Amino acid sequence: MGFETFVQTFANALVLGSIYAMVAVGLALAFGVMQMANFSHGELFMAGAYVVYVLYSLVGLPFLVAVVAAFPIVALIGMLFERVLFRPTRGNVLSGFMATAGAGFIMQVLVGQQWGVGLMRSVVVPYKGSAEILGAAISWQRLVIIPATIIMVGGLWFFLKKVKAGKGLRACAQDPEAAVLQGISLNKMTSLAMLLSGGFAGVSGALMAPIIPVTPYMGHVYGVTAFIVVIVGGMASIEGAVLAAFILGFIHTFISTVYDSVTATMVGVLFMAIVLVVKPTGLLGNVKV
Amino acid sequence: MSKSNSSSFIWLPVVIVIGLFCFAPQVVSAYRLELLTIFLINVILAQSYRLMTTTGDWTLCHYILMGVGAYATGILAKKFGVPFYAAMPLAAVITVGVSLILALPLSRTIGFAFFIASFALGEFIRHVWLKFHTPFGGARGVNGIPKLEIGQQGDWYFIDFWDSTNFYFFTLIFTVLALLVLYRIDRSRVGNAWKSIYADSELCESIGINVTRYRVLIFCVAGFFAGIAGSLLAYQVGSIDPHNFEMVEMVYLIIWVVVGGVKTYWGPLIGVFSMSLVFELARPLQEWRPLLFGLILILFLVFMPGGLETLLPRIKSFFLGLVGKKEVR
Amino acid sequence: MTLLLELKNTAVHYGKVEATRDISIKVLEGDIVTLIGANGAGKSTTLRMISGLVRPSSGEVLFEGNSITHLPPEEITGIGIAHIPEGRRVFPQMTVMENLEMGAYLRKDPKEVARNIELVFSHFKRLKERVNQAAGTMSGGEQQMLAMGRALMSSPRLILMDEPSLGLSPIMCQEIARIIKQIHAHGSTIVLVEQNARLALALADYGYVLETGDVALEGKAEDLREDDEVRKTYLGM
Amino acid sequence: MSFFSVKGLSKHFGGLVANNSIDLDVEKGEIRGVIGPNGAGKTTFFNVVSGFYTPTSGTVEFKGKVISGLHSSKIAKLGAVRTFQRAALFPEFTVLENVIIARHLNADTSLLNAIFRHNTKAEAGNLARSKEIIEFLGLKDEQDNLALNLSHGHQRVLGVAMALATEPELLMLDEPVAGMNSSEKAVMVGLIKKIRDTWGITVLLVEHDMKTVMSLCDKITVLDFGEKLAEGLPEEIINNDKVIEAYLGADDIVA
Repeated sequence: MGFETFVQTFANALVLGSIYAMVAVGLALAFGVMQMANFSHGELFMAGAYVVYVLYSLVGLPFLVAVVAAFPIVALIGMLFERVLFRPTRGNVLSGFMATAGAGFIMQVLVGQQWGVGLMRSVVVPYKGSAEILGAAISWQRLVIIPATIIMVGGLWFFLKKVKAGKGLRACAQDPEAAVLQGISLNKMTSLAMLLSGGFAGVSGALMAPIIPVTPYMGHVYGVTAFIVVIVGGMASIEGAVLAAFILGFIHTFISTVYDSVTATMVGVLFMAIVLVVKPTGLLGNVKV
Repeated sequence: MSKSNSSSFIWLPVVIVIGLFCFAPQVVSAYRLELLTIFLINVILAQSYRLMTTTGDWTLCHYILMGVGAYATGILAKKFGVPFYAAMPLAAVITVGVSLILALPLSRTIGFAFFIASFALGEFIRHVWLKFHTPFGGARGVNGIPKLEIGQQGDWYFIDFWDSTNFYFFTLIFTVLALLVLYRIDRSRVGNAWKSIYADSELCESIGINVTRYRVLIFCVAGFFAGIAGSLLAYQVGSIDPHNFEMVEMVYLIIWVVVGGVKTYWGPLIGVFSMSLVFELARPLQEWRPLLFGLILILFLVFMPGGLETLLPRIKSFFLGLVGKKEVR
Repeated sequence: MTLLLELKNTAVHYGKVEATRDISIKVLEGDIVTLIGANGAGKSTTLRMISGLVRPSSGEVLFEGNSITHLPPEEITGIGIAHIPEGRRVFPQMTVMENLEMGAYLRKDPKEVARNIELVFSHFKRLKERVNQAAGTMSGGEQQMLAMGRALMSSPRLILMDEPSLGLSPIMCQEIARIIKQIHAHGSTIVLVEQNARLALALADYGYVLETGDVALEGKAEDLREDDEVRKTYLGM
Repeated sequence: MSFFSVKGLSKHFGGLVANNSIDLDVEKGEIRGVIGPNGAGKTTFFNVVSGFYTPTSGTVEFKGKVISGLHSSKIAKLGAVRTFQRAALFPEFTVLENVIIARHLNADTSLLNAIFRHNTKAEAGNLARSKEIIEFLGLKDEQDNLALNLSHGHQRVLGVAMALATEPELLMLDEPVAGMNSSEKAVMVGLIKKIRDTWGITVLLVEHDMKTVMSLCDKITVLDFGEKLAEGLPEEIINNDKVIEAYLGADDIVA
């Protein structure tokens, strides 16, 4: 691998790690607060991409507006998941998980029927051209993901550490019953967690829409990867998810570059299996689930 | 478990159902008969999955294990010319081997992590099929798997399984046998040990049941039957590729057992039967069909979490009423 | 004195298992009332029912004469009942300050909250020294103090304390007992659940002895202290 | 060499020392009680000796064999079995089925047997023995009831029945009378004595209830703050100043 290729790959790994982080923190957050495991997290990602497709490609709004709009729109879907699927099955992680699998089916069909199933809805790249860093060319469209992630994940960190509602979320994650005894409403917090979870998935899908083919099934790979990320990081740990996201981002990018993407996925899974054997609670997790 | 009365009550409908299945080729079209064969294979798959869930370990790679059996059969039969009576047991043994390898890391996890890890490891296997063209054929899979035959043309005992009726009966025999064995296991001491692990694994340890060993064992036993199902599938469809064993298929398997229920032996049978029926009836819906199934899954999880089998006691007392018997317990 | 809390023939079931059968309790404003009894007598269940964590299968809970039987726990906290759960249950990965802030979750006025924090620090000097320490890294006694301080942050009318002495050294028990008295002197009404009957009866004005889900005995704390049956069974003499 | 012997046993959780170099020897046929105030480390001690936790240091020996660090299923196989403080049972099986399941160690558990059931003679023996144990413990009337429908007292007795079904030489009881009313307590005390007297099974119990321990145990070990405070006959323990202080030390708390 030449130096340029290395820099290129390194930057791509940072970009992929950022996207993984953005997708996975939402999953970890929802799981941490009330053990809500969203099988169709990937479909929320897909929904975000379609928000961009509709608002930017079809309606013609600016790309940035479409990306920002993806947050509330997909967050709303997340809240709907919480209300309709997770709340009735509370106390049974697997039931909620399987119910969201059903919801994924529904979303895929609805999107497919509305905008077509087989077509690859490519979104025209809004930020054309590329930046030259250490001799390697990296497209702006990808590069922009890194600051976006810093803003989003940083914002989440600030919210959880400094804002009252965010602290309430952490309290629920650490001890839901004690949180309730302080007057924190569990229903509101689970709703909030799924709102954030959906919003983050939506924005990441929106940012990826110009880069990858937009189809009703595009979320699957990202949903699966997000799950591997949170297992490696430690199911409910947000810091763990960010760490694991970058580890897997680097594994996937470098192995894809040197070998191929199938091998990269296999090595990623193998890495997860090794982590489970060595530390079943994940890298930064302390709860056994 | 109450004895004599209810068990004789159970066996009568079972005999009737088997009788109906034997009679089926007389009345249905060849196309329908092939669907029925697939249905029988699905019955084995669903029932072995139900066994898996008795310890509470809902895997997400059961469909992949079926694929392992199918691939093993396909490769043995096509590339090595192994006859079915060797290829089928070998395929089952290979599936057990793979199950064992998967069970080792998986038995270190419980609950949700188990669920997801099983899925990821299943995907790993699927990627192995995709990646290695020898012997798995990559994305195109294994095609032209020879149909099985008994004897050769001209032998008096020659049976040609290109004939769909013959293969149907071949599958039927395996299905009945598999169901019988799974029923025996379910009612056995080992079966009860598995259910006990689900109820209270600490208590099991304290009375001398090695929980880890038994969790690995159940994975292997369930894998065995998934392997048999895969083997039958390979012979039935004649060609397999990684897309036959995608996540979607696993979700359908889950829908069967959720709709039917897993607490009793009969739940998955009810589930796979009713959902196969709905699947066929919903054919006109075309691409909207997954939406219907997603809805069914959600409705059952939210409104009837025990599945259709929770209606069983009511149906049972209705039939007992018909024959004039009082419920024992 | 006015009647602050009343339980009328309450029973709680966990599934089919009966946790409490028929419990009637009265708590007067300004009193310390204790519930004592062995493991599994239904003491914790009774507290959990008052704060809404479990629902009674029959009977009624009245707070200042109004039924709170069917209110959700967060609203019960809102009307002035604070529950310090068994095993303290502080938020382990949050700092002492954050834990206290959580105690004031429902309060809107930051000035009031700041004043309240000062009040808590005046009761618990040790907490002030550790404002930025993660609660999970503190000793059992300190966590108990934090749990008490957190409960005080909502300026409750009634404080429910579940086994505050659990797992604490005798010296720490004395410290906790002293603080309970101090909080009481500040005007709080307290329901105290204890296995340490001696400690509980020394602190309380009135006591209820629970046995397998029923009130076996009740009376003024000093009378219970002298009662032979109580002495034999719960004081180990 | 003692029948059951704990040597220098310590258990730490992170920085917390739950047990600190505890020594304990139990002779065959003895009923030994381990007591201590709340938080004295009894439960930790119990979980370590029964194989649910691995000790940080020290050993547990049973019949001359080191059992610490073994799986508790393995310890059960060697003849030392524990019960639980909670009502641990298989709720959706009947009482009889619960006890039969607990005869796992005395049964043919091969898969072939599961499928073909050729070994019915042994299972008949297990059934007979299970019924015997149930009758011995006075649960005969409940035999065909689902375990979840039993009263708390009966559920705890069922726990003991399941432990006995493994044919142990050492029975370890975790707070056997917790949550019981006085008549249930009396029944349990009688049963434990009867188990020892009839079958010669050694009993090690951890208990909170003083009255029960005093009337039941041959010898008592007192733990306090994770360490062994005292050991002796019940009458010695009840008059031991250190013990009184540990239990009642908070006497003039509210001075």
